[in-house]
Amino acid sequence: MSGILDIVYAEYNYWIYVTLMMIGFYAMIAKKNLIKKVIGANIFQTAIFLFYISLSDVTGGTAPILMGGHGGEHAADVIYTNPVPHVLILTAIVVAVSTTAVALALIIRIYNEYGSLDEDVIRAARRELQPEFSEHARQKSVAEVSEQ
Amino acid sequence: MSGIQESVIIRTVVRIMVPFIQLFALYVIMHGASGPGGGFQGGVIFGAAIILYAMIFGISEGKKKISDSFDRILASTGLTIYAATGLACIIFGGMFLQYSAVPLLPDTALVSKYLIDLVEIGIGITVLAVMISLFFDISPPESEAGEVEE
Amino acid sequence: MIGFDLIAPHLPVLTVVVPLIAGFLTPIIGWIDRRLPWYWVVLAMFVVLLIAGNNLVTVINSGTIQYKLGGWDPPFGIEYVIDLLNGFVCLIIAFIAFMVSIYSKESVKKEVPGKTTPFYAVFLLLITGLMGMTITGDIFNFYVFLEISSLTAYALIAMGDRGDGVVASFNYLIMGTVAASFILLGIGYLYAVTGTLNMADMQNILPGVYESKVVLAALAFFMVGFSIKVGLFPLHSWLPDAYTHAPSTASALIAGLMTKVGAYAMIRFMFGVFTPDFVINTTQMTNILAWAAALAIIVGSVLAIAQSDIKRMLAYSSISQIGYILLGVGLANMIGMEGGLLHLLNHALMKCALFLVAGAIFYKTGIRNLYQFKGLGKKMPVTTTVFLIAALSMIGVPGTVGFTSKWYLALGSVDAGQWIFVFVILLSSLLNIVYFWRIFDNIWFGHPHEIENIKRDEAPLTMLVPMVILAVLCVFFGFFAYYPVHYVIEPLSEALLGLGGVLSR
Amino acid sequence: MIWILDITLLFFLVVCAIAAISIKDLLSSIIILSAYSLIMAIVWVEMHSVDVGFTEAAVGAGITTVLFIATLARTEGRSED
Amino acid sequence: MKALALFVVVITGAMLIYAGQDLPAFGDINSPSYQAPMTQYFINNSLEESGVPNIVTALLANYRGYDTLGETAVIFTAGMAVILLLRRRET
Amino acid sequence: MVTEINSITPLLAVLVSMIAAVLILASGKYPNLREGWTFVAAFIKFGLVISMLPLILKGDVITYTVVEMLPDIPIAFKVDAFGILFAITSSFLWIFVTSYSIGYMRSLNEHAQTRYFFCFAIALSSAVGIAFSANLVTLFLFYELLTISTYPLVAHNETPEAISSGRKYLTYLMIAGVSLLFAIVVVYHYTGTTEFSFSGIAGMDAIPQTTLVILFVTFMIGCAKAAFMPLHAWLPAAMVAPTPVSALLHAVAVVKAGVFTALRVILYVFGVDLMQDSGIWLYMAYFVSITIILASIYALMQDNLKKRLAYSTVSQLSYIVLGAVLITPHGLTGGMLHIPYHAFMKITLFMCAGALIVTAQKENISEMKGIARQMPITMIAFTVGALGMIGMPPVGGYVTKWFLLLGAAELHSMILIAVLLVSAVLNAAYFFPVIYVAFFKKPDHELKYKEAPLTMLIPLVVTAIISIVIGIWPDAPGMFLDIVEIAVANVTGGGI
Repeated sequence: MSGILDIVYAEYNYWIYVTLMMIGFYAMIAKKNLIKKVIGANIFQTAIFLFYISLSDVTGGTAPILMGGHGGEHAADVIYTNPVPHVLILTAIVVAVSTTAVALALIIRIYNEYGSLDEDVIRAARRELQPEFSEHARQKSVAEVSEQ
Repeated sequence: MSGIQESVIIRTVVRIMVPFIQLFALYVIMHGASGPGGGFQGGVIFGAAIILYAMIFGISEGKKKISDSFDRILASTGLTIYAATGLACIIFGGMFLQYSAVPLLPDTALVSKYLIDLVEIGIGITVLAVMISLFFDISPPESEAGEVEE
Repeated sequence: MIGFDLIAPHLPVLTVVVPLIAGFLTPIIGWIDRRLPWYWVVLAMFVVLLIAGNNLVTVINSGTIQYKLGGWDPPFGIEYVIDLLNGFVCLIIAFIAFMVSIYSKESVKKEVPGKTTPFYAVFLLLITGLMGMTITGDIFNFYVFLEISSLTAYALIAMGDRGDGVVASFNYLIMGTVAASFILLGIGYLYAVTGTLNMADMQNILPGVYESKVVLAALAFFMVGFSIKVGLFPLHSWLPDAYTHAPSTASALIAGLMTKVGAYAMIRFMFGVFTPDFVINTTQMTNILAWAAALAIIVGSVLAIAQSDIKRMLAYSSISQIGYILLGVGLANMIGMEGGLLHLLNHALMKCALFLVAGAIFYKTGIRNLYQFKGLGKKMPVTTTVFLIAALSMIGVPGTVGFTSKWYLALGSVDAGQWIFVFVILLSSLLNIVYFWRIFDNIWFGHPHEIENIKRDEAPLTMLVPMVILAVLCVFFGFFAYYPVHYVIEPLSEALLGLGGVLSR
Repeated sequence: MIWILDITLLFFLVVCAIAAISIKDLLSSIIILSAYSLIMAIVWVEMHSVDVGFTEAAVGAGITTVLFIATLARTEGRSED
Repeated sequence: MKALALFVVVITGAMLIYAGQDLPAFGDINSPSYQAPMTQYFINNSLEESGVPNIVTALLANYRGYDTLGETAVIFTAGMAVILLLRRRET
Repeated sequence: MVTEINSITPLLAVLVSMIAAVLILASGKYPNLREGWTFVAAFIKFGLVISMLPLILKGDVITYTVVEMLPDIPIAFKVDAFGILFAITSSFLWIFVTSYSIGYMRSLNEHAQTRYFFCFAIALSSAVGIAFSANLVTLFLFYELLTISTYPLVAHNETPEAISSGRKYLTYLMIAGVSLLFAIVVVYHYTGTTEFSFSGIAGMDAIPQTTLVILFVTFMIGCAKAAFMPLHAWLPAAMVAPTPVSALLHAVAVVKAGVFTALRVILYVFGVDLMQDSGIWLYMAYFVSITIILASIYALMQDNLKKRLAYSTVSQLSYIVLGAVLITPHGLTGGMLHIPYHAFMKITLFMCAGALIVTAQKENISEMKGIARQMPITMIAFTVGALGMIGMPPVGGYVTKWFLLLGAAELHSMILIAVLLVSAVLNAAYFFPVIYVAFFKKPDHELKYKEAPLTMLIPLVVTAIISIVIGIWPDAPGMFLDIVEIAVANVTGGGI
């Protein structure tokens, strides 16, 4: 292969994760729709995971599961990929899904309150609902809840 | 979803599938020590099985299998297993989560293997409980369930 | 005391594990009886307070405590390292959390009706997260606990004002996710060049790879991430809404602690992962931080003046106060650092007291508009007196904690030759007077005829006690600042700046 | 590893990511996100991190998608951007 | 807003690319993270010390077991948070 | 050699009125008990202060470190001759003003009396605290406390006017506080200490000249309580407060705290030598001269009696500072001596003005025609005070003027001598009309007032008598002149 391809080969994962991160980040900031923001967050986070996993891979390596099962001798010539980032990312994936779940729960609540998922619409609705600050709405809500 | 829920074939398939998925999930949890998988993945799959069941037979049916309070206690239990393992290590004079301190067997590696399994089970229980609870909470109440497919 | 001897070496981990276990047992406790969780939380927080206090005393007496989780030597396992810095911050967390937990009884019952059990579970988990972030010596473990604290904070904030609380929480979630992801990325970068996750180990390896661009990028990502977390000025947009619309208990907790721990983390990463020389001289990061902080101080104060909702005003005031802490750190000289660190404690006390007062007033009257506070001085004399003391402390009146840190910060700025920062600090205390004094006027100097027929109607005792304790401490540490400064902050500043003394090991 | 496969998968990742954030129909968007997760899982398995790939397949493509769809069922399916 | 977002994203991207120049090459066996004592220790000792052949599991549940406890706590937290947010009243 | 004696008395002297404040708050529902506490505290306080006097007259100082607030920064008291001069003045006058306040507040049936007495007690603590402070930080502590505790007194009426005056008061004094803090920080930065010293803080002379001048200016802005001319506006505004407040706080405690601080800074921080070497004294002397003259002219233009007295205060305060910056022993004596002398005379005047408000509801001079016939005692006391202000023997004022003139003469400064003489003329010009109107003009219609209640009348008569006594016999043993001489000897290196 030519030299250029070597360079691309050597680094391509990094360029991809940078691209994915930028896509996700952009969606988080610029998209008005709340679900789109959460989708963006997911892409953003998985991009970082991709970075970690890229870091762990070793050319010619194999999955970090020792050959021969329990008690077996593992062959000295086998190269294992780096297990540490895998562990970190396992944890991070869990964190990501937890965040997503909370975000979705918040979205449902927001939709119940304002009937929209669009940031601008919500902002307008809030402004209309509470011209000065939220006292009014809050008192109302406390009153309603205590009625229940 | 109403269409799917009424389909006899799907209902039957799911009814048969769910136990097998659950079995597979248990396998994944227990197999985590020697192959890919572990408490987390297994828990998710187990949870997914019940979620699948609930999707097809309705959430109230699902809740009959696992009620809210049971679910919540299940979630606590899993973590308690984990933390109790850690505390047990302290009681036996080790550091927190120092499995080798537990004088269960002479072979410390084996002790840690079993305790790892125990811990994985704990993780699995919590994860499955939380996954189910997440789904039950986030999915629409029974009356509007039909809108999913639209 | 055989039992204590058994437990004593494990206190570092118990600092985190006790609230954690208490947290996930709360659903079971609440299932037994719905009134129990409050007692459970107070008990747990009290235990944590004792443990944290013991930790700090041990650190002061016999140096850094290391705790190897799972018995694995660092860097292979996770390690807890308690030095003066996080021992100090842990004690602040434990104390404020204990106070807020006592306070929460009535407030939660009213503001989060029917959901007290999960609320308290999340409350405990928040403390777990903050404690874990503070105490850990492992950079990835830090991230895990950061996420615990963030998720719990989102949930708590969303329990506040109906729609606003949820929207505020969602905005915080998006910002918080960006911050956490940046931090995660920074951790990955550092791991990529050092191959370790242990902070102390990393600090040893990093100087060899400082010329790598990766390290610089990691520092940048950390700083941006933590700046979002603490609400440093240009990245503060989530903070006012979140503080304003959270339930009173959560506001007090989050305002008192979340940003402190964020600031702690910033200090820890700058001086405990990177080396002082690198952040101060090579990259000038502290200098940038100082200027950003100075900007935050002014902008926060000015915006606070424009608010009519007391909690929102306090939120903007927090933005400004965070500036104080980071300004002190950014000055990167001994006295400035002392001021910044002292302000960690001081601001936690003052701001927590103020938010508790705002909560108590809201609990009793349902009012948050500070122009409607007329006559409150007669209605709720104790509450408003606490407010007076805490607010005077924010202004920096001598004899209160606010003065001591202001003194150090001003002196540190002069020492650094940055006269403009002195003016910033002094100007900000004038601005503080402006926005607090109009509240005083409303509370005590309403028109006589309006306040004739007001009956005394104080907040319940569980609310008053923590507020009064905090106010008393505001004054106590105003006069006895010598003790924290002498035992903790002076040696700590020396160690952080690499001027002698040891931070960890 | 087979780098042609790698690059193809990574290319699809980017395509899916862009599609997921730009499609106006949220359900499609979520399904594409699910596909994205699945591809990501494959990429990871292909990079010898089977555990992570497994988890991502179960979580990213599984639970996350279910939660997203459940959310959609309680809110609305269209997006303005 | 879009322009600002694009600006922020581009800045971030520039930072990432800047850092990318010095990152170890993909698959490089000599990368610092692979050659670090930690990684080598895990590959060599995990079986004897933990009794499980899957190094990832050994790490997850043993060496970094505390992280995993935290991770489980995160999950639990998410569950509690969603209950807090969406459930109407206590069951 | 000055002996330092360690004693807790200064702390007790400060604390006694704080404790009284708490008791006042607790017994708010029982007016007699509440005011009883005030009286008891006032007497105890005066007793405590006086009990320290013999030691001071021997030339010793009394020290007490309360707590080390920060490393190297203690909250500490040091009682020296100059400090006790101010402390005696304020604590002694508190007794009279308490009595006067009771009469005044009850006659007018004022609201929020508990708050009033509470704040009054705190303010007195602060004044004595300022007097006894051993270092700048302690002084700053009480300085700020004084500002805060007097705000409710100024805004007492709670009318929009009162509140806005209160705001003005606060704005000036808080900016002053910030400025003072800045100056203290700079001093600490250069010298590593803030403790007062008889010859100025060591190390001050190492500060570059420009910085030194800026520092001095900042300090003087910090002493805005002394109402130097561009920073005086708060004082006439604060006259909206009840008269006892004006009397005690704005003739004695607050403004005297300002000049006291100014003198402390000039003499005990900068020191006589540094003032002379740097040449700052001369500019400061001219600067305060302007205030003396201008404020007198302003006073001429006021019709409201309290405002006229306020401007008179502005002018008189600058005498004190002028005396201090003259640096010569005579000048210093005159300046320091003017602190108690002016206090006695001015408080007499204010109390008379208050009596007029209570009984005749008259605030403006033009309305006071012939009022002396109805209220002869009050107006005679007023005349005594006014004569003192003008500097006519036998009332006390002439003593200080004499010393000041001597000081100016020693410096051969014709300008300053002229200033003092012109200002005496101006003083006469704005006080004689009041006396004239009250005694010799015929009232427009028949007046039916009586004298003010006894609780008000006695204090003003007593202070008037004291004003005369200190004029006739200024060098009585243990009296103010004795104390001042020790203080002057201390700072000029005369040491005892």
